[in-house]
Amino acid sequence: MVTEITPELIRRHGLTVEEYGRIKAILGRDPNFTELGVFSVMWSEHCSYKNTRLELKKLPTTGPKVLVKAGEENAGVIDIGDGWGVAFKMESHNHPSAVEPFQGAATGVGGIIRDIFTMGARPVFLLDSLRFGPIRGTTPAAKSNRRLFSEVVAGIAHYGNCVGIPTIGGEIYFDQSYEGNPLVNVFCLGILRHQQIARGAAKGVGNPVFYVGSETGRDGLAGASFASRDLTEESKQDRPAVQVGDPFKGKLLLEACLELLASGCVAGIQDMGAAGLTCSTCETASRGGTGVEIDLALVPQREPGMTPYEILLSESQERMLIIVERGREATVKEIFDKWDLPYACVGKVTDDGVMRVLNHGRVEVEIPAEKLANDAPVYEREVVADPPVPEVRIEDIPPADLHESLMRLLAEPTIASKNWVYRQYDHTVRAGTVVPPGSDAAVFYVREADKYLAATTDCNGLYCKLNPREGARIAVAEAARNLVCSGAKPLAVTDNLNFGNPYHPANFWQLREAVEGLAEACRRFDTPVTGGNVSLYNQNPNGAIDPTPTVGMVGVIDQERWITRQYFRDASDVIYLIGPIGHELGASQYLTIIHGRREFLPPRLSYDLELGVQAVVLALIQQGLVKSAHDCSEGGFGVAVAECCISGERRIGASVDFGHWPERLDQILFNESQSRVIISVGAEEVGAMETVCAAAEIPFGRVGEVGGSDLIISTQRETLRWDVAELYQAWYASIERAMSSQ
Amino acid sequence: MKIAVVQFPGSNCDQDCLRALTDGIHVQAEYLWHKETSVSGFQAVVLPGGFSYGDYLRCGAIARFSPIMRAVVRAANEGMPVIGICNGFQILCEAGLLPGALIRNQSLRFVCQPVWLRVETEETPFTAKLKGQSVLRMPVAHGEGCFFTDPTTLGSLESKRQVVFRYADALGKVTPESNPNGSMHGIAGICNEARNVVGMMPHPDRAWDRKLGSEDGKLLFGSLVEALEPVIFR
Amino acid sequence: MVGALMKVHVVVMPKQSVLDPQGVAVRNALKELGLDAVDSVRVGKLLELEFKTPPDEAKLEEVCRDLLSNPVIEDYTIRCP
Amino acid sequence: MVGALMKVHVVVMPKQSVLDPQGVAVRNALKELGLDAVDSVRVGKLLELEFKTPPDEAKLEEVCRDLLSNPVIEDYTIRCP
Ligand SMILES: Nc1ncnc2c1ncn2[C@@H]1O[C@H](COP(=O)(O)OP(=O)(O)O)[C@@H](O)[C@H]1O
Ligand SMILES: [Mg+2]
Repeated sequence: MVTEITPELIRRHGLTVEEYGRIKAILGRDPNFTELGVFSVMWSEHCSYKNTRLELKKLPTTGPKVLVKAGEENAGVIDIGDGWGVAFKMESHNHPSAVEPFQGAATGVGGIIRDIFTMGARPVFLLDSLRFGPIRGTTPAAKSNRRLFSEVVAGIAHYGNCVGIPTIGGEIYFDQSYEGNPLVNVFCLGILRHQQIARGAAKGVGNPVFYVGSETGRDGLAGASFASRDLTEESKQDRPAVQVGDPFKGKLLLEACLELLASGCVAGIQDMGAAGLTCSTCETASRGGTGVEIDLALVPQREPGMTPYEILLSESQERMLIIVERGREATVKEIFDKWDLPYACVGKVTDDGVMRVLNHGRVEVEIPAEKLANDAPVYEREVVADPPVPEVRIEDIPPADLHESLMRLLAEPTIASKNWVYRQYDHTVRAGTVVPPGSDAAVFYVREADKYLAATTDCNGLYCKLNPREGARIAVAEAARNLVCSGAKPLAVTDNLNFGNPYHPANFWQLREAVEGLAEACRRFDTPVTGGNVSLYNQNPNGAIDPTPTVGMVGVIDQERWITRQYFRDASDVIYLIGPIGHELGASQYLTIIHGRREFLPPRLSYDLELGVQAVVLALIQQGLVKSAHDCSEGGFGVAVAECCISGERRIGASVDFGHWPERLDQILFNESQSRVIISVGAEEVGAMETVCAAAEIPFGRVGEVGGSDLIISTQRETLRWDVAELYQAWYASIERAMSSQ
Repeated sequence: MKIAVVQFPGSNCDQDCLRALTDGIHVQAEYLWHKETSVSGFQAVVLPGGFSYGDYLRCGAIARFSPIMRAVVRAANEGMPVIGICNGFQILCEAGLLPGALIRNQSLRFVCQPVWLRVETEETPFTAKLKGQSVLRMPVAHGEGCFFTDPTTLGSLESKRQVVFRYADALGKVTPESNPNGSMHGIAGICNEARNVVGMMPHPDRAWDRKLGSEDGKLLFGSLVEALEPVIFR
Repeated sequence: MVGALMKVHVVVMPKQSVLDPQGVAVRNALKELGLDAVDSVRVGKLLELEFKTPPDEAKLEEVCRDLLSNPVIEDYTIRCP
Repeated sequence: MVGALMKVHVVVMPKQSVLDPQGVAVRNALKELGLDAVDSVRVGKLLELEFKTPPDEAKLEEVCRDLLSNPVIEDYTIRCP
């Protein structure tokens, strides 16, 4: 049957009249129904980046250590020395997770893992960066946030644990702005030898094209275009667009593909993610400067009677497209039989640059591959700047009870211990986790390469809401600071841009500001962007989410003895604050939680100060002078020093004295000024340590001593005292308490 | 001497187990594919952790029928030392080589954390080297690790001293708080009557390197090697 | 203690069009074990609810839809055995 | 393609003696949602097997006993819907 192409049908495919005109120009004729579907997914925001491409161009993607650039392939690759490289990337599954949190999050993990082994790398660890609405309280909203939260975490655990890749870190914020539109960003890193880098290009005219992995079903139809629209009541009707993952198949596919790549018979390989068979065929052809011809009748199918349209647009999980060196077909058979996985030769590489899809020999689709993949329209979106945000005036903030304030801040789910989450993730499989979740950055020992890697994800959405450019800069700075505190030298970045509807000029202004902030900071910290992902249309009835340009950063630690943790270790160690005492309270957790004011100008970043502080901390660590290092972030010095006391296996007290410091104590304790690190130093090292800092001309101060069972903070005006055991209880079990409330 | 590490589809601690043996205690070890039908050439068998066959239906239920398991059961009945770790323990129970079953954690959540283990018997090839009552440190990581069996079986497990490990605190005291999954009697590992087959939920394969925070796993595998030594001279 | 309790069975099955990896694994295992005649297997949940007094029909439907099943990927049926 | 397939249902329930935390959790959630009359809940499995040709009775019993259920913790019943 022939479906007639009506303006209505074009609209329902999310294509504008102009875009349709462009399609006709490319084809020199009207597209048929199946071709229309193909264009609609390839030209959706998710696959074509039509609204963000011009912005992404601003990100620095090159550097001496960059082996594969962002955008070239499924994920970038960075040199870590001795012939080893790492491939890493972050991807979002926000919309699927909003509609079906367990499967949405699970398939998000499956997808990013495939992106990494598609590069020829063996995935070695995962991180997850999550955002939800508030989970405390008895309101229906809080209940549904709890459900989303626990299902998302269970879904990530379901896939990651089963595949046997440890989830060793991440971050979680709970905030109004993510109500009903949670963010689920998953990061995966893989390891490979330089010569093992695999390409997603259809090379070698005449080479056979293989389909491997799960059979194609009707699941996830047009998820790509689904992820490119506002989340509305109707999208509940889009539910069939959510696909079900099979981590068991995912694990077999991973092992089989790595074995096949090692056999040297692979000319090109591409995962089937968004837009499935469509995206993988036309992208491999366009990367290879070739054409690809496949026959859908040969595609393994789960359900009878699927139409060409359905097969091409299906987003069934655990599938790959592999271009095999002619004559090596037997190897594919041997390996995929061994792993009991379906596979089929579905076509061949051609020389005419056309993506040609047959069905039982009859031509269904005939589109110039390169144009389909790269000639999506590119839009310059209109922007309108937010009005400038005022500076907070401390006089307007009534001093709060500081004893209670610290307890409440530590119990705030955004700040509280995340053990309820990471204990559900297998974070010790692969026997390489040296610093498990719970310190500034996770540290993983890659045995095959004999390398220590540190990784973290960071982004404060509220900072970005109140000043997107500054917020993005700070995300990069904090990520780098977290790595440095663990003893690592920052290497490179992957980012995940989570924003609202790009057709709202205010949203697009946030995106542009944030990308320019990211770009600038990545240059200053010398950490090129290896890739990432854009998720737009993150809206709920109250409008767009806080802009959230999540930064994932990876670093290397050259020597085991440099590995540093955040918590205090021994009594009578001396506590130093590296960096200023700070004063900026705007957008702080103290104002948000204790004073109920989510407003004012967020902290500002000084590159020179930040780079100076990081250089000193790293130098001190490398000279073996540091027993612990923890940066000040949400909740400022007060929360950070408390965490130093309670986040280790053995809890220990500390006494801190700010002497005659003029500012109000709440401002001293809870300001969130950047570029600050709390370190502890053995008494015998004090001399050496102070010499290094003085030489660096970085502000630093001796603020106290480790020991006892209380945390004591005093100025010459007042003295505060907390029982460390109480601080621990407030902080450690807070999320557990929230989740066990009905 | 050569030790087999069985690979089922969905095993994901196979590499960790192999490394624990080859890099950890420097003995010869090789993978044994689930489609193989014999264990000849090996002096002991390790069933590693993971999600064999996706753990669909029940953990270990499908793996138990894979070709290699017939050979493992035969060898075990002839006295070959066999250890099942985590999913391997579940498979041994499903295969009837060990009594009882491992059911969903009481918390209904997957649990990954370090635990302390009290060693309850030295009379197995895997614990011979361990001083009685000494506590070991290693991680657990499972969703179905709650050991369950009927009262009679439980009684005979205790009276025949077939309980090999119990969850305990750092001082070796068995407390409810130190039990991560609700196992009966805090059971973390057991052996068969002949004492050559041991199953345990915790992961010695993740505790054989100072970097990982504990080397206690080496003691287990080390015991095995000593127990096997005579085999070579035979 | 009141007399006989009232039993209700709620059966929750994966939707036909939705992938059921568990069912596939079980089918393959059954074939391995020699039940060659088996064509397809789907694995679902059976919840056995016992009530002291007959539950409110509408309420029951509601919890089946909102709690016991996941309408995105599952269908439920209520049976009184 | 042969005609109608033959359906067999295998129900696998946890033994009464086995603690069923999931059942308890569901019960509490049901009470939460206002189904106060609920007394107890047990969560089991329903396997829907489809056969091309009627399966061998004895064989079917065998696989139910050995594969589909674990006698230590579960009971099974075979039903022809
Ligand atoms: N925010 C971003 N920053 C840098 N590169 C990006 C970003 N978003 C997407 N990219 C790059 O664009 C390419 C296509 O992105 P994506 O569609 O997410 O890849 P995939 O199709 O493998 O999921 C990838 O190479 C990705 O790294
Ligand atoms: Mg930090």
